[in-house]
Amino acid sequence: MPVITYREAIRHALDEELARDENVVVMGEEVAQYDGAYKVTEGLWKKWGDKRVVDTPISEAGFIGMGIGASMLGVRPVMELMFWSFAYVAWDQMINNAASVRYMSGGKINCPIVIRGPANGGTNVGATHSHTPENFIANTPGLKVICPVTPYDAKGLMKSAIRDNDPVYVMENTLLYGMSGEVPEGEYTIPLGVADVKRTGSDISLICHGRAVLTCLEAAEILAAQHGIDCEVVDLRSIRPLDEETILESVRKTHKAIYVEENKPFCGVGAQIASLIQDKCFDDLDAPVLRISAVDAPAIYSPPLEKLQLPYPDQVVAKVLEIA
Amino acid sequence: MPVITYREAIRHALDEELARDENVVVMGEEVAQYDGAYKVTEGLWKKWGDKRVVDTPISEAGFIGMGIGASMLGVRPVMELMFWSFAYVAWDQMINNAASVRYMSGGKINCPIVIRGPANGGTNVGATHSHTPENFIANTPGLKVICPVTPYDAKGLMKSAIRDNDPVYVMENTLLYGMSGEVPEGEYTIPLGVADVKRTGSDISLICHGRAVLTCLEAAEILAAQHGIDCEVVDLRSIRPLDEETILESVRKTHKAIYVEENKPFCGVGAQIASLIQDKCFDDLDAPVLRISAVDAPAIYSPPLEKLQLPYPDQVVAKVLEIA
Amino acid sequence: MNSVAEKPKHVDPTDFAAAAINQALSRERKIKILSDMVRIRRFEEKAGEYYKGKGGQTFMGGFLHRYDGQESIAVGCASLMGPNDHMITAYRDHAHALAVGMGMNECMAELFGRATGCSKGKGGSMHYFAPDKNYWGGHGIVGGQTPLGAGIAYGLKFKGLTGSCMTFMGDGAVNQGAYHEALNLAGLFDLPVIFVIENNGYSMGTSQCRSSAYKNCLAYRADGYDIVWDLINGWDVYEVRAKMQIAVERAHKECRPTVVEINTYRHYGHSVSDAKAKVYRPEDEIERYKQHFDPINLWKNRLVEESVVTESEYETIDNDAKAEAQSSIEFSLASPFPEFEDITKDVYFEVDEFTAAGRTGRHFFND
Amino acid sequence: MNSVAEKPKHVDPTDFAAAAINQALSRERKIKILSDMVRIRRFEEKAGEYYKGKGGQTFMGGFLHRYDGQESIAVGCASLMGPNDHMITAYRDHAHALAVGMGMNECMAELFGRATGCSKGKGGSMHYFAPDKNYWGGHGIVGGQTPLGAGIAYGLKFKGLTGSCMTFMGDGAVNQGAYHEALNLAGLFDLPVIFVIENNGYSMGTSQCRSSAYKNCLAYRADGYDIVWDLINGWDVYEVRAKMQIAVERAHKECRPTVVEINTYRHYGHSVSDAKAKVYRPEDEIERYKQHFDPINLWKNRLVEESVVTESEYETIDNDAKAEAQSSIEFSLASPFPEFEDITKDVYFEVDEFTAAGRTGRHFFND
Ligand SMILES: Cc1ncc(C[n+]2csc(CCOP(=O)(O)OP(=O)(O)O)c2C)c(N)n1
Ligand SMILES: Cc1ncc(C[n+]2csc(CCOP(=O)(O)OP(=O)(O)O)c2C)c(N)n1
Ligand SMILES: [Mg+2]
Ligand SMILES: [Mg+2]
Repeated sequence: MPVITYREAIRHALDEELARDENVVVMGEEVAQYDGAYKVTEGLWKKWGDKRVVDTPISEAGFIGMGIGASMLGVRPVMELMFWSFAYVAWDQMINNAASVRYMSGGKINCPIVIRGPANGGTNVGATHSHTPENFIANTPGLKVICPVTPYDAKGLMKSAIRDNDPVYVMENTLLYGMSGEVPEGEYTIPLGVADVKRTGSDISLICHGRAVLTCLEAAEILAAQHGIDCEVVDLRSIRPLDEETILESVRKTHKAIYVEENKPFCGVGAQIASLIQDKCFDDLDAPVLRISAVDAPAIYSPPLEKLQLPYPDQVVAKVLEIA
Repeated sequence: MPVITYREAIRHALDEELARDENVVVMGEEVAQYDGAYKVTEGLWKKWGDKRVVDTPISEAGFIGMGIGASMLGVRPVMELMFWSFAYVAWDQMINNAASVRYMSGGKINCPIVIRGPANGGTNVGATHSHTPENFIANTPGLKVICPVTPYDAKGLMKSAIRDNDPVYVMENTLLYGMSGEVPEGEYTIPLGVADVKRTGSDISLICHGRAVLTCLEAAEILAAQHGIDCEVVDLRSIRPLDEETILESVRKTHKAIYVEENKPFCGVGAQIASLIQDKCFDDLDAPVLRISAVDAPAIYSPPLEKLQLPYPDQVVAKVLEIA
Repeated sequence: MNSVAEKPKHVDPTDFAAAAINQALSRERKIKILSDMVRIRRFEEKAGEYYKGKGGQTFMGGFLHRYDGQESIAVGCASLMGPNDHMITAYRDHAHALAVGMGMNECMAELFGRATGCSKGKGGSMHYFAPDKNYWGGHGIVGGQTPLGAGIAYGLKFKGLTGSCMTFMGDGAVNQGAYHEALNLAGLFDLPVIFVIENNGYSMGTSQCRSSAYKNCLAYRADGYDIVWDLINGWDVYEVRAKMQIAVERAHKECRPTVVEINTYRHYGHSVSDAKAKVYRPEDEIERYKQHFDPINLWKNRLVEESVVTESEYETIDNDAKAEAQSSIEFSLASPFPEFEDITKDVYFEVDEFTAAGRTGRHFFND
Repeated sequence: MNSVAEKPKHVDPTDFAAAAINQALSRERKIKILSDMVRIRRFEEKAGEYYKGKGGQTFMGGFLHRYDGQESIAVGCASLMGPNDHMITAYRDHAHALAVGMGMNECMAELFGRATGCSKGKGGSMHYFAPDKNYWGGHGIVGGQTPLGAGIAYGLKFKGLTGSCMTFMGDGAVNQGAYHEALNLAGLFDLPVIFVIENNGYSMGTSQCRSSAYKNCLAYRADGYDIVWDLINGWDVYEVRAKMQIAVERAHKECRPTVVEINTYRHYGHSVSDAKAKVYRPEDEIERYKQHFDPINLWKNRLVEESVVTESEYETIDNDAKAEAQSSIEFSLASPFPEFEDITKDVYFEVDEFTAAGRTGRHFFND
């Protein structure tokens, strides 16, 4: 299978969907002539031209609202946020208009929009540029949110997101853009709402999403090699819709679970999953569901410190050893 | 003790703090000449004049940002959002600027701002006007958020909020404004971060915040009268800072807990508290922590239906009977 | 600063009735404009009556923002719409709905929260929609609909259609950031959008001069974006049509935006629960507008002068409108409420349609 | 539409050196302006050098937005500041910091993420602050600082102080809704704020004409809010000072806002990682600006002409600046990083100060 980067995988998804459906339009700051701030859209403007790949001013509320309006008419905009952190200037459009227009119209209007871009800490860009609002979005009925971690997942999920007739918000990660992985040549999609067991194991379930999946996989290797502990790593991939069954099945097998994520702890995704597990697997659990999140403070700039602010493998190892 | 409404209690808090500190300024849409859309600020403009009670245009990002800027210079703005739902047009100012400026300046700048207004469903104003973002706010380090339910709590917490040197976001409730309760004459404050056991009981802990506290108290009466079940009702009052000890103490006594809130379920406050309890009281629990939230959809308009969308006493009763 | 009463009113010496678009109006269409305005007035009155409740019973919740006094705008604008001309507005949205052809029954039933309402009882007063009639709502967040309007215009252009999107807002809405961003996008991308500021002088209890810093008028801000703007007296249907038609043509022929500001006045409070409607506005101001600038009166008188209708024909129109409004009440009262299960319908297309995507993973988190 | 090279440059026949504010400049202050500009240039160069890393070692993370070419603006503006005049800007904030008197050591150490940095290593390049020097940052969200600037002006007025807040932004930032809202508030509330658009022709890779719909210039949008505006050639310190002084006086004497647009050019890319800086801008455009419109050269030549400095004195100034920059590197390298425990400090005042409020309830949710 060809090995390509996460960035390329997303680009291929966009390119293929641009080809498949003439209503798809890729839009955002610097996505066209500049080829994308993170080069995800490189070459697309050259190939598809002004109509299909569109540069916007720095007006997130305006252009995302515009995309929502256009989507109501059947256009299928795939909007890039240069950083997901900039969503907050467009928050009303994203939370109210995109999420509610179908409901408030009694189902008369759809909003098939995709909003995508990087959402992550770890690049020393400070507090205002390091938000990961997947928990806010998943709290909002009407929205869907996915956080792919491998090139394979990114491409397959992105294509499903673009074909979905509801608003789907896709959280990528600048630290993953350069990472490589196997991606098949031909057409494939991955449905939203299906978790992926990235490593099977029998002793404990490490449940996670986004880049924390890689952290967990590394920790699992250390635990296997040094402690003989066999971890199962469950990557949610999609936060809403959620693959509850895969989570519960894993916990019923291992009887122990830790949620690992790069979001802040209070009301993070881990809170929801811990709440779910203790409810649905109460009698299966040998220990409380533990959680690892980013250290609870705005993202620090200082590079060596920010490394410690986000979950890292040894931290996961230590946490596992507390209960395994 | 005098009996006054929740609305009056807040007004008294504002009035007393306007008198106490000449840097306090009350600001928002229609707060001055119109006396407040919900009459919370009635009479304050007449008493305090143009400088201390200020009407703004419909520019939430602008005037809240302006308030944040002024607060950095030592002004103590108490900003009214006509509805908390309108926070989303000002979300960047509220989440990035207010929450991060102290951190990003290494502690050089404070932001002693209060943002207050009603945050609730139940008044048939539809999906875009019924948001309760206390979970989003509590997720954000640097912010504090409180949800008082009685006139007594509202006044005492509001005064503490205004004196606090960090940004404090206060969620009121239009359905509570007209409710009455005892409030002492003289000066008092209630510290943030202290929960209140609104009813002591031994069989199960109903943990809750906001108007759901009243729902739980009603349910507790029914359960006592009809089922001989003795509920403890723990009102968080303050979501962040959080009074963890009072929650855990209650659960260690009753061994059962249900979280009740009017927020949407996914990553709601209840998720965080359930996660906390199962972690810290794992061996004390006789049953999973259960949760009741709003029915998971945008707020419906239809009045009889919206009643059913929010937690109501019989629903709490039924849930208690599942595990008690 | 000026009080609203003193704000400059654009007085144009032209007789707008002479404009080609008005000359082309048939007798029937003139009467249709009249009867649509009357229907809106009677609908609002009836809604107001039932909003208050009857015999201790209440029928509606939430807000009710009445349009009385502004009818010439929604109806005048709608009368210009061709197959690819669209409309979107804020929460004061009943008039636009009726003007584009939505029925009183579905509109009234929505207020009553019934399953037969235009939004199945889910949207309420602020959220009427009829995409089949090019009507995109009904939006509650002030200014939030303006980028959507630009987006509908974008969609038209993207699909190669010759059309426009009339995007309505109030005088208070111009101070929302979203409107400014939409203006820039409209100017930059050459979008066939028409921003219509329905300037009734007040945003809730705040007069124009207490909420906006401006020069000339609110529409003039468009000049900074190199967008053509105009000022319209809303009392005169002929003027509304004549000047709006220029904007529609600009959208169709040049694919360029326009901002128009239409002076108007609301007879009642901001919403039905606006207790201070007669406090922040002097009573004689309200009376003056009702007596001299009621667009229905003015249009009726004009049509009587033109011998298009007689007073007694007008009576019939009015009676029909009242009867229609009353019958929409009966329709509403006889209609069922949504079921409990309906609360979680119409959230996700894929779930409602039971597609593969809708059946994969958990979408709702009750329990 | 115009490319940036063709955009209208305001040419004023007046000799701005003749303005009273410039006539009043002492020799020392003229030299201080020169040396401040040079210090900024050398600081940015040194930072750029270490940003790339040395011998496989990296020293910084995040972004680095260099100011080379725009120095006359920050320094010219800062040279007008009295005790109650304040500054706030976006992420391209090193120059303003040095211009108001922050030290190179604390600024450089911040880039190195050290505890001795001006924000203790917590803010990084985009987030310098010095409230004691009336400098309020350093803000990363485009346009997000503009309401804050209005708020600082509001605070000055509230406290009865005669002052101003110079609120800087780029040409791309004018399309953020927050700026529009801040403009309206400034006009409506008579705030002593000066919005300074540093127009370097590009927002990242997008030229002014591809991001903004405008007429005349970007500052002209202020007219719609009845706010006075002006256009300034940024290459000339005398012009910057002369025209900005008018705005400062307007703030002080009339308590009214101003919008000024200052034409300028950045020599390097948007940030150090802007690989396309020479693709979206023609190389000869860059060269032309470097050769003919470098504000340091122009000012130096002017001062040589005026016999205020000699070439060799300039050399000394330059060498001093280089030495200062180099020594700030050494300071930074010798400085400690923050401790792990520092991550959760400076979040809440009440917790840091260990007040009663800070000791009540749980504030952090690690574990
Ligand atoms: C963002 C936001 N802020 C505040 C409100 C509350 N609100 C609803 S309507 C209104 C006044 C709007 O006035 P205007 O735009 O003039 O329209 P009109 O009501 O006169 O038609 C306000 C403040 C809101 N819905 N949305
Ligand atoms: C709301 C928001 N959107 C996008 C960005 C990413 N971004 C940072 S700087 C920039 C360009 C700004 O250009 P301009 O305002 O002209 O300032 P300059 O960089 O030229 O000084 C962009 C798009 C951001 N920081 N904030
Ligand atoms: Mg109005
Ligand atoms: Mg620029």
